[in-house]
Amino acid sequence: MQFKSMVLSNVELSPGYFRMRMTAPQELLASSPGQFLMLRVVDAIDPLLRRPFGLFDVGLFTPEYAGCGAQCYAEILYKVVGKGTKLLSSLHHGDLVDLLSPLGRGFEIGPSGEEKILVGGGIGLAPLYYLAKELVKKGEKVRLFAGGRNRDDILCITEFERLGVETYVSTDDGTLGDQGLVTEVLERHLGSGMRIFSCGPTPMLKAVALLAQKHGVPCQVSMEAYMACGVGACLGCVMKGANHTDENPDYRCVCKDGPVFDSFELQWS
Amino acid sequence: MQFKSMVLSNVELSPGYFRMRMTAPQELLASSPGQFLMLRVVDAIDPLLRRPFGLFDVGLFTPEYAGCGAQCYAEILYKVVGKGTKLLSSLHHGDLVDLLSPLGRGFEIGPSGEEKILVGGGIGLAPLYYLAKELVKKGEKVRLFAGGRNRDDILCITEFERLGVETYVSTDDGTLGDQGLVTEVLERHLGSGMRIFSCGPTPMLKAVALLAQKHGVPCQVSMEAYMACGVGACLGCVMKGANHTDENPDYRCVCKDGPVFDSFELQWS
Amino acid sequence: MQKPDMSVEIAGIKMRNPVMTASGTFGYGSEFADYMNLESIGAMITKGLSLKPKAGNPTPRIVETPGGMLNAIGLQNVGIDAFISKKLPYLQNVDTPVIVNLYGNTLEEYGEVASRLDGQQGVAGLEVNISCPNVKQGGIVFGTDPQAAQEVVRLVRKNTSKPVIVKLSPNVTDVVLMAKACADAGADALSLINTLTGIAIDLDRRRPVLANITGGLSGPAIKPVALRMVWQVAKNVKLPIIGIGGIMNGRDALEFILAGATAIQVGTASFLDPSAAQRIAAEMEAYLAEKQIPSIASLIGALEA
Amino acid sequence: MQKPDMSVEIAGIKMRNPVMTASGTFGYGSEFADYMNLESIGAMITKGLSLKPKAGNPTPRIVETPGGMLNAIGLQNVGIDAFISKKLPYLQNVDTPVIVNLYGNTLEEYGEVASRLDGQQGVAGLEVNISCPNVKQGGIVFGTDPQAAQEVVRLVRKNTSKPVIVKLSPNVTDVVLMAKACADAGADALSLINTLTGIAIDLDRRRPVLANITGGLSGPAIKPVALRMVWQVAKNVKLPIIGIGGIMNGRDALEFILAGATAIQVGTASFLDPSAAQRIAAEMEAYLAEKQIPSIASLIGALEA
Ligand SMILES: Cc1cc2nc3c(=O)[nH]c(=O)nc-3n(C[C@H](O)[C@H](O)[C@H](O)COP(=O)(O)OP(=O)(O)OC[C@H]3O[C@@H](n4cnc5c(N)ncnc54)[C@H](O)[C@@H]3O)c2cc1C
Ligand SMILES: Cc1cc2nc3c(=O)[nH]c(=O)nc-3n(C[C@H](O)[C@H](O)[C@H](O)COP(=O)(O)OP(=O)(O)OC[C@H]3O[C@@H](n4cnc5c(N)ncnc54)[C@H](O)[C@@H]3O)c2cc1C
Ligand SMILES: Cc1cc2nc3c(=O)[nH]c(=O)nc-3n(C[C@H](O)[C@H](O)[C@H](O)COP(=O)(O)O)c2cc1C
Ligand SMILES: Cc1cc2nc3c(=O)[nH]c(=O)nc-3n(C[C@H](O)[C@H](O)[C@H](O)COP(=O)(O)O)c2cc1C
Ligand code: FES
Ligand code: FES
Repeated sequence: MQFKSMVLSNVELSPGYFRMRMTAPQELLASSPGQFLMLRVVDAIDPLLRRPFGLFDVGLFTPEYAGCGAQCYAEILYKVVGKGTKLLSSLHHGDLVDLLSPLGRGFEIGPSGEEKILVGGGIGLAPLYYLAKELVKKGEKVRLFAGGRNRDDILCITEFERLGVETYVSTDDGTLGDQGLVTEVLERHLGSGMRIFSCGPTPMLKAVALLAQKHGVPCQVSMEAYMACGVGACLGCVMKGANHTDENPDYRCVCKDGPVFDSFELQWS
Repeated sequence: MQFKSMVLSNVELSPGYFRMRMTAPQELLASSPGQFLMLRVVDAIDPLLRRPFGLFDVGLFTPEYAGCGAQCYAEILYKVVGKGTKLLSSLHHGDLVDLLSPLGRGFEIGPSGEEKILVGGGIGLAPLYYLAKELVKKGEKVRLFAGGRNRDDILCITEFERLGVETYVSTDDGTLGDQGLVTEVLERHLGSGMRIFSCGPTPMLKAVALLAQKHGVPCQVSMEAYMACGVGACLGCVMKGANHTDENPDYRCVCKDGPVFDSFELQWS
Repeated sequence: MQKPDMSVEIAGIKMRNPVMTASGTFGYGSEFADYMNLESIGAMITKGLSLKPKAGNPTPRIVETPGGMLNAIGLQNVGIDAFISKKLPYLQNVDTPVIVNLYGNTLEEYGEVASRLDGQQGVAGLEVNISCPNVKQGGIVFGTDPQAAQEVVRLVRKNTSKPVIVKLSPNVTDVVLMAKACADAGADALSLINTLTGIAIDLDRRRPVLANITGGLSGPAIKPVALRMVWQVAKNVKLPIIGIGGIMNGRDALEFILAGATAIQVGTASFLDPSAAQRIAAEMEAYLAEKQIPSIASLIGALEA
Repeated sequence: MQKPDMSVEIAGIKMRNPVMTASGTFGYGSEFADYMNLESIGAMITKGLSLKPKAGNPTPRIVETPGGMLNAIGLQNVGIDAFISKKLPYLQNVDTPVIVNLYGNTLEEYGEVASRLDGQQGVAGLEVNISCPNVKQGGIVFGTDPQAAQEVVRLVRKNTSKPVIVKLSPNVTDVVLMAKACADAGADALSLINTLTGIAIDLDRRRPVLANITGGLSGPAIKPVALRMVWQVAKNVKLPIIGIGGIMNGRDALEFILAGATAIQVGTASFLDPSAAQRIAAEMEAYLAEKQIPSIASLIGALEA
């Protein structure tokens, strides 16, 4: 669905990381965690293309917000890396942006009773908060493994804990939580009866996928790719499926078949 | 001179007409009425080129402004006609713009004692306010003939009157002042011992130039042309000089030889 | 006043308005059904089709550039069999003409794809993409050589009873020469322009951004070049022209009509706004209504130059 | 660490850094003296010079386009006599190499302008603009025909002892073919690209915006095409290359260096920022310093592709 939404807040949580809340139509409540939006920062040609962001949170306003017209909000958590996100970070309450959402295929929550293991690397944490909220609503046991280069890359841990999620933080330089890679911490806790939901840099996702395979734990990964259309039309965002060969091409659109894939759906080489 | 300046105010005076005040370096006090600035609205490629605007006013801050760092301000009066001016109209106090100014050749005030006749068509009024201020400072007798399509095109008359300028307003539809063209009103008052300073649409300037010639009154006109560089380098803004022929080309740069010309310097055909 | 008449006809294909979707930017139509009314536009052109399924290029395949984008999709497509069995049925139920964009890796393939499509219900016409390399002849691009282009057009013409639209490449010294060659070879209409070849560089990694190194430049950046070529061809060739290149809104589209185009295609704009094609058709009509211009036909080639 | 070595040399012209000003966008240098230090850049290239003074085109001559601009100045210039008497003396006192961009309306004129400049003090080299029509031969553009281009280059070569840089047109099917032709004819270096031909249309007035109808497209919009052509020529021709097209900042400039350019030219950017050339030189040096790259020479053609 395409809609205009009004920026309500746009706050810098840690250097270069922002959390933005926007109004959204009721229908967005039907979205599922792992789905994303495509945002048009300015109605101009620079930057030209929309920018994709995962849904960090979607919900109904608490009464005190009721003033602003819409009853529903959407949030994104983003890192300033280039032209578009820099411009995005300059938006104020009241500015309008054009959105496409919900897009793509989200996480499959799986049978209840399992332990739901969320693994986020840096900004990869974004879609996991929406997921955690839904899982907790369903009464699932949820654990979060959050990794980053240093303390500034670790975001919103309190928000997760407020949901009752057990959190494990690690940083490469040890400035917050354990020192080391998130996958090292993860491995210590992996066991049967678990299901992994993971988002972050591709090398991390690959490592997580291998770990999961090794311990026989089902694992979903949320991928990133350069996107133009976001609706499966331009074929710009493809990734090789597990059985892809040049004779029998099996390309998957991250925007439509993903961004969430079962780890074994993809070719990790 | 190239400098960054901070927007102090940007007010809509009548539908589509704005008056914007910006900080400016002390040196701009050395500018003369009729000179202009080139403004870069955004540090992006859309819009790409700078936009030229006449200096509407330049001055020292009255004490109450002293807070804002600079001691000097510059003002422009502009009409929203396209992409650049639309964007300009959205700027707020505190926004920064990049300026080149003072540019070009301004008005020559001429010997004192004459009656100084200012003729402005629509937004062409802009550079005449700065001129009126300087003339009044010198104790000259100043009259303003301001014309426009309708009442909304007539701006800042009170400001001129506050300077002690005698004003004559005319509109095509008679919604303000006399009904008719500014040149009709002007002709009724033209006589010897006068000097005309004129700015507005080219057809009006041509009519004024002819009137002036007819009554033997010296006349300066401030011209407009599409500009890229503003410094005489690109040769994009040229106009044919009075003696221009293709064999003996005599092109004048509006940005450097103008924007103000003696009416007889130009080819009016 | 009454509604302006926006209908146009190209090589017998009747369209309710001059707005078509550009090949490769509108998938197979269904991708945009949630965002716009597919029956509000003049025609749909599908993703470049080849005889066999085509894997396309490795990734990254796209990158943004100033006022435009580069793409090197590599003509990935499902191939003619899957197109006919999986994609065409959906399109047959949409009341809007469907034009199939096709290409070949060899001269022969062009002919085969054309004949395979000839019998097909719901294929209103063919758009022949000649902006691709001939793998048999050291990769010289059909669309940059008049002879090669003529051979392609003649062969396609021989293998179909459907209207043949030839899509020209802008990467040539003399687009009029290419246009005339295609006209002489039996093209019913010409569409232009395809993308300009460019590259983007990742400075820090010291590599091209695109895995394919070069890509095709599209978007607003190329509009002045596209307008120029449409204008040149319209002045020198009698065939109806479909204008393409950087069209973002109704005013852009009408500029192409003035330059001599009978219809236009919306490409990159559909990525910025998935309802762009419908919006542009509406904006064009609104302009005519406002200016009290009774029919779009009166604007075709109406540029005073 | 110590300052990176930014100096480069092209056909014997020693420059303190690779930044040159593009012809027609920097006047005769003096216009920018108030805004930047003319002795902070590698070289200055002056406005296209012809034998006689040239009136140029009627107005409007320029118009903004998406991410770029069109110009149809019509090569207005003061002519060789006035250049030597009025413009050159000022430039002789600036400690920065001056390269004179020249053109002819006929083959012969190229030779005459070149020989008139040959003796001149303070002219470090010639840049030959072949992107203009031959009035004697029905206006075919020298720069789009290998033979015509070769004749021009040979004649200029014969008439000067100064380095000869040939500036290539991008409006060709095969820029490498043109580059080779110019190399064989005796060019010492190649600069590319000149502007892409385009038009802009005033919809409401139903006229071209430019009095000349067509104009040359410059600015960020053309950068991907320019990078592609520089890369193609660098791979196939041994001459030093000067990269031009949409360079707005130091990163853009370094992309051209990676693609194979030994130096670059700043054109349209000088309109947006009259100190662009100086700023870009500084940004390039800062990048090398930050990445601890000792010399710019090590980046020339360092693209991994
Ligand atoms: C499905 C999906 C979900 C995402 N969710 C988030 C999120 O929740 N928070 C967040 O901060 N970022 C997220 N990203 C990454 C985000 O889209 C990019 O950081 C952003 O597009 C960068 O734009 P820019 O203009 O600032 O950077 P630039 O480098 O200037 O962008 C240039 C071009 O490259 C593209 N691009 C650059 N980096 C990426 C990237 N990592 N992935 C995809 N395209 C890229 C841009 O979209 C643009 O087209 C997500 C990406 C995808 C594909
Ligand atoms: C010396 C000079 C002084 C001026 N002073 C004023 C002033 O005080 N107040 C004011 O409102 N306007 C003034 N103008 C006109 C003003 O520059 C244009 O209205 C403005 O550039 C339009 O920009 P845009 O992006 O809104 O319009 P667009 O039409 O989107 O602009 C497209 C391009 O055309 C150029 N352009 C469009 N109209 C004009 C025009 N009338 N003159 C020159 N270039 C134009 C723009 O600069 C831009 O390059 C002056 C022009 C000149 C040459
Ligand atoms: C992602 C993408 C894929 C494209 N695929 C094709 C194709 O398969 N066949 C074709 O003839 N043109 C293809 N094109 C070119 C477009 O149809 C169109 O000619 C070009 O993009 C210029 O129009 P625009 O500026 O409106 O995008 C493609 C363009 C893009 C951006
Ligand atoms: C206003 C203008 C005038 C130009 N005049 C000349 C010229 O006289 N001779 C020439 O060889 N190139 C001329 N050019 C082309 C530029 O030198 C340069 O090749 C082109 O603008 C691309 O670079 P850019 O994108 O950085 O502007 C001119 C360009 C512009 C914008
Ligand atoms: S972004 Fe276009 S297909 Fe995925
Ligand atoms: S605007 Fe460039 S010469 Fe006047």
